[in-house]
Amino acid sequence: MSRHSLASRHFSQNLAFAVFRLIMLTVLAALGGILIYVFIHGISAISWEFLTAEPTNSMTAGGIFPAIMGTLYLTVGAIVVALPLGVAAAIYLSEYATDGRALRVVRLGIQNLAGVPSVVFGLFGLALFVGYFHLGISIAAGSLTLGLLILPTVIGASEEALRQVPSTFREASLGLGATRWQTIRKVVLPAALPGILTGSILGIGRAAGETAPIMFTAATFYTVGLPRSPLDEVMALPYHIYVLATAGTHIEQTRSLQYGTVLVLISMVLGLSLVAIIIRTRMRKTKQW
Amino acid sequence: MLQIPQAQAITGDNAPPVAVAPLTKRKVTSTVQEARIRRVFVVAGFFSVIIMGLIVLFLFKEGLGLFSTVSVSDFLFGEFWYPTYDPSDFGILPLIAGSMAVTVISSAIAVPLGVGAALYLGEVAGHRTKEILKPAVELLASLPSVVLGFVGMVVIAPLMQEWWDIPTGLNVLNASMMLAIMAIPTIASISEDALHSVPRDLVEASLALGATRFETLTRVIIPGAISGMGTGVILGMSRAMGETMVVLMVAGGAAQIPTSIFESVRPLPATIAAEMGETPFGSEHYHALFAIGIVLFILTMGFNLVAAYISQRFHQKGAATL
Amino acid sequence: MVKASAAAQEMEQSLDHPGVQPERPIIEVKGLNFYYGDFKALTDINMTIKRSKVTALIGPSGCGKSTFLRLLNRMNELIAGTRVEGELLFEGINLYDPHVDPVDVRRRVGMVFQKPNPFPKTIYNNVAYGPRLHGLKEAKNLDSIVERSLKSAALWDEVKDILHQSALGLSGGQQQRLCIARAIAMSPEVLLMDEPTSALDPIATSRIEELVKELKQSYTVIIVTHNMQQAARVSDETAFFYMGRLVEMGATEGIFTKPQKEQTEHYITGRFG
Amino acid sequence: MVKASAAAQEMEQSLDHPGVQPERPIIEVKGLNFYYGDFKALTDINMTIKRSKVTALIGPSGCGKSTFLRLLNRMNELIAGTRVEGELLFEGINLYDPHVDPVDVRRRVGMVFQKPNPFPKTIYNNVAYGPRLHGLKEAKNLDSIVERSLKSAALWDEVKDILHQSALGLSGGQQQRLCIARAIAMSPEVLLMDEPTSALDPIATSRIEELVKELKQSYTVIIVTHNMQQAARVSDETAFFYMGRLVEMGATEGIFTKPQKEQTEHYITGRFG
Amino acid sequence: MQGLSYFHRRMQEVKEDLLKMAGRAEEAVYTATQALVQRDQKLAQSVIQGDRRIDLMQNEIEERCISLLATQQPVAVDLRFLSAVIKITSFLERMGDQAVNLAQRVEVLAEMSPSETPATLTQMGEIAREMAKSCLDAFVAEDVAKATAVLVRDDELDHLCRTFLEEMITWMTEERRVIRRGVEYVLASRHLERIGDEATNVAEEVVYLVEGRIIRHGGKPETAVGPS
Amino acid sequence: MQGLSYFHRRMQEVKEDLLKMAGRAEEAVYTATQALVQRDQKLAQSVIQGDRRIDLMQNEIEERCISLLATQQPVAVDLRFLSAVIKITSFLERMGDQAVNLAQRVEVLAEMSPSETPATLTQMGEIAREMAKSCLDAFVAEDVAKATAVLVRDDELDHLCRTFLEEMITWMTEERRVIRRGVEYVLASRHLERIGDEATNVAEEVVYLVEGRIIRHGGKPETAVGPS
Ligand SMILES: Nc1ncnc2c1ncn2[C@@H]1O[C@H](COP(=O)(O)OP(=O)(O)OP(=O)(O)O)[C@@H](O)[C@H]1O
Ligand SMILES: Nc1ncnc2c1ncn2[C@@H]1O[C@H](COP(=O)(O)OP(=O)(O)OP(=O)(O)O)[C@@H](O)[C@H]1O
Ligand SMILES: [Mg+2]
Ligand SMILES: [Mg+2]
Ligand SMILES: O=P([O-])([O-])[O-]
Repeated sequence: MSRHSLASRHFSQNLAFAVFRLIMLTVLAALGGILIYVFIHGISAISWEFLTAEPTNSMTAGGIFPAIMGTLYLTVGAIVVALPLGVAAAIYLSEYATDGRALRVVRLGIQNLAGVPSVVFGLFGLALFVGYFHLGISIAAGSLTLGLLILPTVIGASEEALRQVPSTFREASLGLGATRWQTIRKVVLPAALPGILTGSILGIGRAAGETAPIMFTAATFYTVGLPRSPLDEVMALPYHIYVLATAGTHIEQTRSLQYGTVLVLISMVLGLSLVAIIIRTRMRKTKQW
Repeated sequence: MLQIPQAQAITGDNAPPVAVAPLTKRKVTSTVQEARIRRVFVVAGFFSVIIMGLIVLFLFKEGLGLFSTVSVSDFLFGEFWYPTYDPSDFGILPLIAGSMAVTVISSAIAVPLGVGAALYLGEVAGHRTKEILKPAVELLASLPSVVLGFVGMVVIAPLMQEWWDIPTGLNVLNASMMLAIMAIPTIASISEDALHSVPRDLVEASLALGATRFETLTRVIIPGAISGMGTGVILGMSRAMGETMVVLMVAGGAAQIPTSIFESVRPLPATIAAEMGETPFGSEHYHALFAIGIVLFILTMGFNLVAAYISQRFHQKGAATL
Repeated sequence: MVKASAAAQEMEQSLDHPGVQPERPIIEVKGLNFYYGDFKALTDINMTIKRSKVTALIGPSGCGKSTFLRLLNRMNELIAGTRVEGELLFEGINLYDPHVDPVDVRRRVGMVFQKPNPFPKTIYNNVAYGPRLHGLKEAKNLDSIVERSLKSAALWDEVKDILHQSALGLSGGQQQRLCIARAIAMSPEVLLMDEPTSALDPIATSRIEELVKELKQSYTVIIVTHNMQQAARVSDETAFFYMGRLVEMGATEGIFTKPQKEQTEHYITGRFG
Repeated sequence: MVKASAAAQEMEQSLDHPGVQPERPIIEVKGLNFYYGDFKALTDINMTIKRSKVTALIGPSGCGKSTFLRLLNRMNELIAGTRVEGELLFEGINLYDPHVDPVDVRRRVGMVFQKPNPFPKTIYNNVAYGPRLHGLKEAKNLDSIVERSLKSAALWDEVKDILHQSALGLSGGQQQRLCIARAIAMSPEVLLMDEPTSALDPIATSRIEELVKELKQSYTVIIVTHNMQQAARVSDETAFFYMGRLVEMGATEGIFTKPQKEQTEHYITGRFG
Repeated sequence: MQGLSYFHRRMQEVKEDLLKMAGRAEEAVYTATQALVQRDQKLAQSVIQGDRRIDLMQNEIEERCISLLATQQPVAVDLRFLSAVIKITSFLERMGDQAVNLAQRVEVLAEMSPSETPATLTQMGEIAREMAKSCLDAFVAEDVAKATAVLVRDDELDHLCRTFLEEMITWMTEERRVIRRGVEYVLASRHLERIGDEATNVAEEVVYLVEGRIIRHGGKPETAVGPS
Repeated sequence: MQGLSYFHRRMQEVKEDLLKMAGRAEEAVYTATQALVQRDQKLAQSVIQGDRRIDLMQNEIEERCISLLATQQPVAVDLRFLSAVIKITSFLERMGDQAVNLAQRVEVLAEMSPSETPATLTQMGEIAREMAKSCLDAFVAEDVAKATAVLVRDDELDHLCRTFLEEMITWMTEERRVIRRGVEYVLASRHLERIGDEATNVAEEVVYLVEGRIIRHGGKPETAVGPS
């Protein structure tokens, strides 16, 4: 091989790789820029009172405690809805379904559910839970809507975790005279559980930041005190940000509160994701089957 | 050598020695119970299909009401969206155009960046770097859309207005940029998975034949990952099209067909989100918003089907495609 | 050279390693056919498996060895669209009788797989898995079963101090012996092994082979192997499959020194294909 | 018995299969150490590899066979944190000289892997992959290289009519021969093979073994194998590694009939561990 | 690939070399009996000198077989072939040795005053020669019938040998001058008998090679098993 | 697991059986020489009858070795051991045969009028017996030095055999009545010489087993290679 051609081959490689590196930097700059900017502007608003008090003075002062709690309620509600259903569906897909038409229908259903825009979920929640089931605008309606929204994510994460359990474990267990259900319960699920949980948390973190689905189903601009029943409406951080930034009467006055709220929301969502990611990397390092 | 006590010791019943034990003991209980359990999971499996059906059902139930007064073609191709006027106009062409505009432009930004980032992560970055950067990209994906909307509105829009001396910073370009940030992690992470799923031994085979890493990338890895990457791109676009908060807050809200990237638009999701709150339950406007929901649903569904088709078609084994 | 008189003379017994009594075979297969959907994977298999012997199944890839093996504990049923014809008698009972519960069959016919597959549990819990399934709870009984099984699998000395550590920390060969111990803990009558050493290095392999030769004192072992030498080394009986048919079966020494069928001779001497 | 006179007498030449001329070894290894981070995987290896011979590397799992093999075409560099000490001369040039380009090394030292890994391309394009990389474009030249390589890999007759079908449709053994053809198409001087048959059945294995024996007419082959019998069957020279050291190296017949080191004898006769 | 595998090519080589060795052994027998009949000292000398080659061929073929056993793990017919070859070379070598012994007898005899070689001895020489030839034919053709024919021939030779001993004792008793000659003739007859035995051995190996059963010493022990 | 592997246990069995067979062969040699010295027909009879056992043991051990070769793929020392055993059994069997031949001579001699066995022959018998014993000791101990000592002993025996032939010819020439006895003595001496040869063969195998080199016929062919 002539020196020249080898050199030119190396040159095109170096050039291309430089471009990729530049792109990565750009993307990181976007993320970092946003985080830093929000942090700088928002940190001044953060105080004990901000986190634990109710808003006062038509939102221009006080804290965001009800919104934090509302987001927590909604998120937990969504988990309660999505996790059992999602895991069960994943168990069907990976443990019971045999290849065939039924399976294809189910897969198509899940795939499309994953692609439904969040605002359409909002419409659906409005029509079904708020309207048809007469739950009204409430934590229950919002949680159900969010739960369905993240259902495909939970199914996906769970199925992947289940599939990563080597099929030889199942064969070994069945070969020892276990029934299928015993096998799932004693071998497959325990092995897949960490994966199911981290995968699901990643998805659920996203639910906490969603706005559109709860706009018509759960969120309200302002409540007095905390909700007392699942049928009450709640304040929620994302909606709170949206309202303060666009619809409030004192948009400029509440700017710093807005930054503060954004910072809290980001911390919650990213914190949740970060924890899940860290657990997952740890797990991958130790897992060895 | 051992002589393990026979089955009685283990199962605790007084079955005769195993050599002549009937093989039928547990039949009834185990198989019937198993069938019952199985049924539970089948139902859970089909739950998503049921929900999908309900979504379609309710969207149409609420949305089709509109077409008793407005024709389908007036709705789809009408150029004016004045839902609260009297007489009202329910033409969503400007909304569709707005959605298309932000989708296309955000893709134009997000695809190269997303794919490039994936290539960097998958093929250039060292192990250590990758271990840090990959979660970072995932974090980007979990940035709530309302935050991006907020940033676009509060930070980017004023800057744009200032730099280019335009009437409003809330325009197609701004919305597209924010949407791109949402789509990049989707594209990057699906593409990176696709790159990663190209078997390592193919990569080694290529390197061992004296290919450079870049040649290996272009001749082996990308061809092997192209379907996955395509899926990622389309899902990213789908995400951009269905995304609500960003366009609600940043696109400007003008229901017009844009002629430049500096004009305001009012994409479909933004319309729904902005107007649903003020619409009386059961009104014509209410039905119209559901009808928009139908359109949005069908559009994104189209994207998803294409993505599914691509990923299936290229995954066939045995038929060389190169 | 002196030709000794043909009259039978007395012979030292010392050189005789006395033969075993003829016994009822533990498994009898009669006119067995097996289908994956429309594909006939096994054709008219007739065969008897001797009790307390190691039987090796050999043959080219795809000839149906694994399929046959998995018929013996009804693991084939996990694949949809399969069909069995003919009789497969285990201790005289047809395994495919509709009244027979596959779960029970699998308890009595243990299986060890190609790749070591211990559960991601402790060593102890791996071995105790089967007995617990069948309702054994008392710690004392479990302890003694675990110990005995690990001893039979020649693993006890290596793991007795780490019983409560994860099984995944063991080496490949140890893991495979653990899997054997786990199967043994159910006191099966037959042990099926599908290429149990193909994922192991030669040293681990030879330990497993030794173990197999020990195990036949208490179990009937049926082993599928791609490695003809391994079949030769470990088994008492060898069955040669080809294209879904049983071509020849007989004492291993006979098969490897003077097979009856030309096909067998060609296969084992590598004059094939 | 008649003791013939000790005086050397004339001897039929017909029985001599004449030896090869002594030649400069193609690879010389001098005082080689290799580290994965802090772990020293190879210690003080000194070895010469003979031209146009098959050299087998044997030894227990983890002894460093694959590590050594991958040093010979600098594939180890793909792993971060590795370090090489000592000299590894290929045709007299130190492979780890900073001026040596690994891409060039890999072109001259081909490699075949454990699992057949054809690209998901047509058979033709698999073989043409390497030559194209190095700028060969003309169809005529490519055609003839593809044909020659497939013939050398004893695959031509089986695939000549399906050159433009996917390589993934071939059987495992055919795929592995295709991978050999792909490596050969670069006209390498050395072919490295890391357990090339461990994923194949015996028939495919014996075809590959035959092929290896043919290949040494044109290439120097270095093969890692877990299967001692395979090493015995295919190689001219055998090197026995243990715990990262080269214990013994010599003519294969010698190693397998009368090894010099007790460790080797213990390993190959299975008296190990 | 094409046709034979490497291993079978090497087996073929072994077979060819064995046939070469067998040719030499047969030739040695032939030459030695010729020398006996013609009392030809030169022929006898050539037999004695040629034996070294046969010896070396045995070493080499045997080593080759062991190396094939070590490296190729033969089974079934291949294994029987190699183990038969190892034994056949040793039979052939001993056949060669007997030819040398016979030639040494001829050397002594040739120095005595010329006299007709006894007819029985000449006949024994012919039978031995034929046996040496036909056991090899049986090997080449893997022909069990031919091989068993050799076994029958051996009985004939043994019988002649016994007859000849009596003849010689009678002769020597009658004529004192011929004692040395007679003793040499007796020893020569023993050598011829042994050549026949070696041919028989080869024939027995042929049966083993083809049929996988040992017929030496009347076959398998199981027919003769009983308490000690 | 514990201690020896299955294969090595079976190898051990083979070794034990071989030693048993060797014991019998040695005993046959011992008894036959005793019979010769004492002209004891009954002892001779017992040797002749005992040979069948040795024959069957050869068949059985050989079959066992082949089966181990076929099923266990031995290499290195194990392979050398098995191939050495196969050959040693055939040497032992032939040693047994020579003892039978000797015993047959004794039967003939015993029927003649009693007379002192020649001293040289008695001496040869002792040497042959010692060689038979020490070659086995060498095998058991895997002792190359002992084995080579046997080779030296063989030259002594060969020399005695030649001397004895001359003695006998002289004797027979002098005394006509002893012709038959003399011929039998000559043949007996030949048998003893052959027993020594077989012991030598065994000793050579011991060297091969331990050192992996063939010393038979003065070693490897390469020392003697040249154009034909
Ligand atoms: N699940 C299945 N569905 C359809 N056909 C199958 C299935 N499993 C195996 N077969 C077919 O049945 C035949 C026998 O397969 P089997 O796995 O028993 O072969 P084998 O002898 O074990 O081969 P190997 O040595 O490769 O393991 C093969 O032709 C195979 O293609
Ligand atoms: N990427 C790596 N990082 C750290 N250590 C490694 C790596 N690869 C191999 N090793 C270690 O180096 C040693 C030699 O490994 P290598 O793969 O060369 O062994 P081998 O002889 O090929 O074994 P095997 O027969 O199992 O393939 C082993 O102890 C192994 O754990
Ligand atoms: Mg000789
Ligand atoms: Mg005898
Ligand atoms: O001298 P022999 O052993 O061949 O009789």
